[in-house]
Amino acid sequence: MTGDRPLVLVLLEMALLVLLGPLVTGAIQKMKARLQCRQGAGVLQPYRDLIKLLRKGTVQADTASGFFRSIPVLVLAATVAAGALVPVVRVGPPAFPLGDALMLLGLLALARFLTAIGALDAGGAFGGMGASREMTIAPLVEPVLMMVVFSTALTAGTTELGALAAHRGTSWIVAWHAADFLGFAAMLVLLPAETGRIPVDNPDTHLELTMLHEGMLIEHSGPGLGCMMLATHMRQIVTLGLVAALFFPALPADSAGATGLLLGAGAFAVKILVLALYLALVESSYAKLRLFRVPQYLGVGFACALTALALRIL
Amino acid sequence: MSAETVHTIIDDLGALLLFTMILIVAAGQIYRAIYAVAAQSLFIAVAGAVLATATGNVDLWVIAGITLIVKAMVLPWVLHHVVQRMNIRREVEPVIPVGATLALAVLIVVVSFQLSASLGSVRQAITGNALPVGIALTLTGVLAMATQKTALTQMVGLFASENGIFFTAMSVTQGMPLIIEIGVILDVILAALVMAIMVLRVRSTVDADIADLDRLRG
Amino acid sequence: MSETLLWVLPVVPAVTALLMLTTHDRRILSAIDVCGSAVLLALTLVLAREVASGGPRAIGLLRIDDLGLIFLLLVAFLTLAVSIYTVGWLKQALAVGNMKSELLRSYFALVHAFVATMVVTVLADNLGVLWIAMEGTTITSAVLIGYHGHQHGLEAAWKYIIVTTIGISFGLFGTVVIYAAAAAAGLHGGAGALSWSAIMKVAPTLDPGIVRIGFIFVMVGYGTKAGLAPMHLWLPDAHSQAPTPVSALLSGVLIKCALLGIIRFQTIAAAACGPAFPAGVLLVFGLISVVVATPFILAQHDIKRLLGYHSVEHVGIVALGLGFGGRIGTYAALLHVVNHGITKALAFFAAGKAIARYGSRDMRVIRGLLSVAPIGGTLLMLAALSLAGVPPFSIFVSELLVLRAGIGQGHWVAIAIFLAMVVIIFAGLLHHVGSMVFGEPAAAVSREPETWSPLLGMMLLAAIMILLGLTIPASFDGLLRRATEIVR
Amino acid sequence: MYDGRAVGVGPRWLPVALTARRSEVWPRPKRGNVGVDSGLSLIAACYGVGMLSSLLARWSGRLAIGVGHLAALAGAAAGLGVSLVILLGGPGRTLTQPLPILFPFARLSLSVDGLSAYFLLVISLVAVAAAIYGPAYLRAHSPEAGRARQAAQVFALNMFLGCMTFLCCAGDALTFLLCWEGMTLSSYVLVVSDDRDGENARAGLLYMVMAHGGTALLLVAFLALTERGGAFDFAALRAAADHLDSTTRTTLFFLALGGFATKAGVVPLHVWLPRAHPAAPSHVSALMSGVMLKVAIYGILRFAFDLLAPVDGPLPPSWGWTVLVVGTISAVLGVLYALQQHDLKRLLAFHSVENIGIILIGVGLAMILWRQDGVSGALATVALTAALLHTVNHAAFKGLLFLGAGSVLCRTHIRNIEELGGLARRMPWTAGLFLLGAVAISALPPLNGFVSEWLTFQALLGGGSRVHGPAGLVIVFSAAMLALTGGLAAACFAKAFGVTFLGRPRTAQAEHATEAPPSMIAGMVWLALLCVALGVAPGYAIRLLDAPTAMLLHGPAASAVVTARGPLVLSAALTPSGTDATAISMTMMAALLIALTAMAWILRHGLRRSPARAAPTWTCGMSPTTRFDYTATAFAKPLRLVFAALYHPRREVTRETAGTPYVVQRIHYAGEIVDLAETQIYHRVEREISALSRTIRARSTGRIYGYIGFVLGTLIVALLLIGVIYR
Repeated sequence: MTGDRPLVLVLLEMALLVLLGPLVTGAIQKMKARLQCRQGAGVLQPYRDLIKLLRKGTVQADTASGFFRSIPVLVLAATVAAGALVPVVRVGPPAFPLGDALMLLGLLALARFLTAIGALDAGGAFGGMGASREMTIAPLVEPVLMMVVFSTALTAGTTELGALAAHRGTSWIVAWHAADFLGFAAMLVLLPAETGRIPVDNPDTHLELTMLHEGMLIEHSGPGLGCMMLATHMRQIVTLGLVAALFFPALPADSAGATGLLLGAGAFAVKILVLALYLALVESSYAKLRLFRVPQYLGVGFACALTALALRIL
Repeated sequence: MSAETVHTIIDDLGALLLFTMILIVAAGQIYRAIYAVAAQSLFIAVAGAVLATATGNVDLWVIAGITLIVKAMVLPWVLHHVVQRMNIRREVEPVIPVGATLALAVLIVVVSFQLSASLGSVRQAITGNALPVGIALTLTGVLAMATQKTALTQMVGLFASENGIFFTAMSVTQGMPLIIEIGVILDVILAALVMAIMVLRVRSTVDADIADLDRLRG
Repeated sequence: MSETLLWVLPVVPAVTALLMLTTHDRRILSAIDVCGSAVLLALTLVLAREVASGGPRAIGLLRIDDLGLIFLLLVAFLTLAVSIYTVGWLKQALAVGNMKSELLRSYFALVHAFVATMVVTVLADNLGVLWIAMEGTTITSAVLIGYHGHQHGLEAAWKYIIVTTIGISFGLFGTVVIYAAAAAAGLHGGAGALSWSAIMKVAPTLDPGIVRIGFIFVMVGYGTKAGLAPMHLWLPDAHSQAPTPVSALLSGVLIKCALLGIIRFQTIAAAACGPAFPAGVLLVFGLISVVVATPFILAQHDIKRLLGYHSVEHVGIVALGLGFGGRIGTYAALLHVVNHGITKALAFFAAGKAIARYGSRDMRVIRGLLSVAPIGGTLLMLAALSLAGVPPFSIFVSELLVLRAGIGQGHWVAIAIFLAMVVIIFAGLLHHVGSMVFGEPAAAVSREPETWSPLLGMMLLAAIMILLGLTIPASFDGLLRRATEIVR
Repeated sequence: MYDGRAVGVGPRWLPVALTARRSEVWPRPKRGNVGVDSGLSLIAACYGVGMLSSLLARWSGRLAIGVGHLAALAGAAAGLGVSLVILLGGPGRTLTQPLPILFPFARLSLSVDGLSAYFLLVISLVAVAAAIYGPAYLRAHSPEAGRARQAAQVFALNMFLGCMTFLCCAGDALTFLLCWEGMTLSSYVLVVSDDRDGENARAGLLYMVMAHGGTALLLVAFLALTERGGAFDFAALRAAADHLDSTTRTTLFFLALGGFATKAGVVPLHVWLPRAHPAAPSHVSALMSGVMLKVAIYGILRFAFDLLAPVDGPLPPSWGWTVLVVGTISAVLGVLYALQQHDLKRLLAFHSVENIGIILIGVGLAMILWRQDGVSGALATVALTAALLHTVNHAAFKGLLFLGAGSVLCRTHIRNIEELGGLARRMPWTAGLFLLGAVAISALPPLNGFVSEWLTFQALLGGGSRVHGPAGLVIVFSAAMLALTGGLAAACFAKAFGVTFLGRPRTAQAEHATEAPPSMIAGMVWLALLCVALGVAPGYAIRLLDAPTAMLLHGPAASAVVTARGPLVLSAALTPSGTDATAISMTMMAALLIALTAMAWILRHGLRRSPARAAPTWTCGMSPTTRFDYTATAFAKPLRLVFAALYHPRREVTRETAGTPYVVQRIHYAGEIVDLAETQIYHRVEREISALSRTIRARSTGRIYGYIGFVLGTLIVALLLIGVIYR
């Protein structure tokens, strides 16, 4: 099959996501602040944090093993690589196949796994608890995510996101099948969990009661922490991009040329912002759930996803 | 004499044998059992003689003689001697009430007759009621062993059922080949001696009846 | 030549027995013992060659055909193995006072008399002689069982002699009845009238009704002697109380001789009233035996009783093979007779050494055998695995064939029961033996090195056990086939 | 003597045996593959030498171990050679070699076709590692072992390998069964020989008994075919299967499935597995988990697609669905139980249950889709490819993990990971390799576990999109369960690796552990390379799958379907049209990851290179001790609560307080979970049977008149019966 997206474009999209990642976080923070009637920091604040962290020196736990130093690097690499699998400015299969939705989820899982390893390395209670909880939530989230992917892939006949988006490209939200609504609902339930936000996690603190992701980062410092933060931003935007590719089919793929690229980029930005707004709303209107309530919360998503699948197949 | 008379005589003897067997089963005392088995052997010898005269088969005479000597005299004497040697309580203690034993004996007789009745025509080939009587004798002898506790009565029962076999052999087939009969009888004597030795041995070492030992189980 | 061999064969052990009475010296006795057994085996092999080349031979009341030859080989071979084993076993038994030196010669004499009677049983063509010899085995072995002279031994001996005598007197009755049928069918004339071969000639004309009754009597009678359930109750008592070599002979050979008797009558019955009837009877008894043996094996503590119940199970399997019938079934049954004889003898030997070492037959006492007696422990384990039907040991092959015969005949229920029991028994046996072989032994256990002669005897058997598990030599196969033909 | 072709019950093996001339004992190898023929004999010779070398223990146990493992290595190498020759020898390349006639009723023969060769390959790959790893491990782990034990281990190891090899090469039922039991027996010896404590004996007992039960089922299945086919060799069995009616066919399949599933450790027949596998020496555990279970998979494939398959038309639907569902259950339950294990080797053993489940999902799917009308045969090929690929993948990473666990074990003699910790600083090589294996088994890219699971997912999706109705939903649901399994596996290995190798050492043994000897490292490196290669360039491995897939499915070969776009790209078509196939390239992804890692490294270290300052771990200001480390129990606790319904967790907490309940001096916490199958099925059955036996035995009174009564009673009953029957 002919690839609509040359390798260069794919890499560029990846770079674009890396650049925009922190911005999305900043945007969400800003919206939250607004929704909570606060001034809030500027949307560029995450960039400042990153630069500051990358400049700082490193403090490392004396019990940490040799793996510890390489963990942030690997996590970042895995997450960024996942970014290469999301169609941004143009839909359609890549010229040279790289990976599909399963690969994307796999890479995110790899990043999460390595993060947990790093958290356990220093051997403190914070890291351990964070890792334990993260690895408890993750296995419950991933299958539901996959089911949502399946529910769309079954019609498109492929799990390659570009091709999938291209296949759904013509259908706009009015043309949604019932299964799409349910799948999207499931996705909305999952989004906070996958992006580590309230009501599942709280990105703003690593206090014992709420710590999941932040708890795992506690022993990282300086550039290492920077890498981890960047990876977090990246993971967030990748997840949002996944949702966009699955449910908000982009502009028709045939819009080639520079204009098409610009249109695609704009459309992508809009989609991401909408989803970011959703996250901000949820975060500022819900409270963090107890850990053992989370399975029930995710159960809702599971139910939706399963129903979506059923509707798709039956 | 004619075949019918032989048949009738054999049948009558069979009846007598069954009677003695019932005596053995119901014997309250070891001596009675021993005498009963001796009498039984005697009748069998008589039956042998009758058949011998009827068929003119010489072997049957010999067999009858051996039976008379060995089973009607020697073995009872051995048993008697054993009882003397170990001056034990003479009365037989039954495992189950004698009435039940007798009922079983009757049942056995019925079964054996019914069984050979099921044979039908072939019975004519066999002399009269000899087969069912033989079966009944053999089984009842074993019944006597199974329902009485002392070793001596078990030996008596054994000989009684052997008698049943002999009677069948004679009356049904004009006797097995002589050499076989002799071998069988020799075996029986040997077995009797070995058993007697064992009984006395146990009586002398641990003062108990060997048939009461039941330490080996499961 | 071979006709003379026929009557020489029983004479050999008899003469050996008489020779035993001439001396008291243990060494000389053992020497005579081994030599006598060796001679017996040698002559048997000669006879085997003759028969293999020239077909059955008969003289007077004795007759040898391929069927009898299988059992004869088993008798002779196991006798030799037992003799070799006895050398060292005896030394040890005398040391601990298990045997009394003044009674030694009578012991050896009795053993060989016992062997002689068994040989006659195998060679007997005349069913009467068969019965006489069978009773002879009962008497001699009864004395041997009670040989230790203590109360348990005598109890076992008494139970044994009484029950089996009853049994085979039933057998005699059955013989008489069938003889009567033969006579009715016009078979007359002296000693020949009870001859098996003669009866087989007229067998198809016999009256099925009478033959049925006769066969039932024989089945129950000789079945008692063969240890088929539910007439088996004497067996564990006797096999556990006898001196170990005698136990090996009882389990390995004697019950097989009784089986031979049953097989002889089975052929007559099959010819008279169709193969279905005797096969059905054998099948039922076989299944009952396998099922009945199981719980007693599982809940057993006395190792020799355990092995005794195993004999019940395996006799049951042989009966199953005969019951499934067909060429494969019969072939399998005969093969199983040999395999089980050898394996069981090995098992008793190994168990005997363990018992001697730990001074107890209780399997809860025997622990960690492997660390105090590596070779003995290994052999015990091998014997157990073989008994349980694990390849590459001989019993697996015969059980496989039994199973195949059953499937071929479509006895699915029987097969299901059989397999279930085999697996359960396997579990029980491995549990028992495993706990004996592994683990740490008690400190009190004697750690003296193992003596050569028992090991030699055992290794001889183990070698054949494994050999027969890996292959069936062509000559042996031919023997089995011809025997199979005789039975069918 | 007589004509074996006699009618009625006459066994049909007789003519075979009668015509068996001695000249056929050593037949001439067919021209053309002489080398390979001698290869088979070479394998046999090598393992034979290995078995014999146990005799050397008479003089020196060390020597025996060395020579024995060397022979095993040679045998494995020969096995690799043979299998590769067959697999690359073009389609339909098979090699048959009659064996000497051992039994008159069966002709034994070896026959290596694509399927056999592939499993031979898997066996040999792991065997190489085990043989390299073994000697040093045995010396380091049990230096006090007596010579007898060493001899037994060497003998059993070679017998084990030989039996597995020739089981896969068996050309007839009898060879198969003999090797099957030989495999069980030798592995049993290895299990009980490792330590003399009672636990190994008990584990061995359970293993042996269940294996025996399984074999019983296999016996029936094989013999039923043999009876109909008249001979033991597979050709005759196939011919017999052609004439079976559907019910018999299905019955036989389920009998065989029961037998093989017992060996494969499928839930609920798995209870022996987590006991027996850890009990063996670690390199044997690697073989048992990595290879022996696969032999059962081989058996299932051989039975389903080769021996019992109908001449044409699909397999009976009940087969495939059963296998699929059973596989899914095994996968999920296996990983769930593994999650709560704190014995490192037992944890790994439970993961074998999981992975067998994953393989069975692929197999079952292939069974379902095979020859279905309206489904392109390609999809069945994808499913089977996924299963076979996962077979070798699991062999690689599970072998690697067991070897790693073995290194830890032989240095610390501790299997409970709660007592380990901090080993990464002391055994860096082992830690790194173990981490690699952990990533692979968690099905994370870019390693091999991900590839086979990706293929499984594609096959499942394809099945879901073709099979409509509830059935399709089942398929997709099992896909979701597969995803769950992956996530849980990641959690489990984060725990296993983290608690074992990271943090602070919790015991003196862990404190003073040292790196494993180089030869053991070498063994692990071999498997690690395998994992990486299979993960980064799976296309080349898939070429090896052409022979088995084409042979079993009579359809398109694996590489024609999966690597249609060149070896670097995996592609699978979900829709029947196959237009827009999903395609991924592990190689590209690996390259991308490497490049990004390099860039991230520069970002991390390039900007400012100041040496890292070491400081104690942050524990809210308290001086950190090992008590602060998260234990495995704590780590797995949330999931234990989430899945409490399956675990029935039990806990007792005892506090020792000083007078007032507010001053707690010591808290003792003990928690355990139960294996449902074990408690609900096995313990019950065992209790019932033993209780029944004991009561029966207690009934028996040693009264002689009872004995006589039985004899008499039997006779009378028998007489009555025939009196009634033949009236």
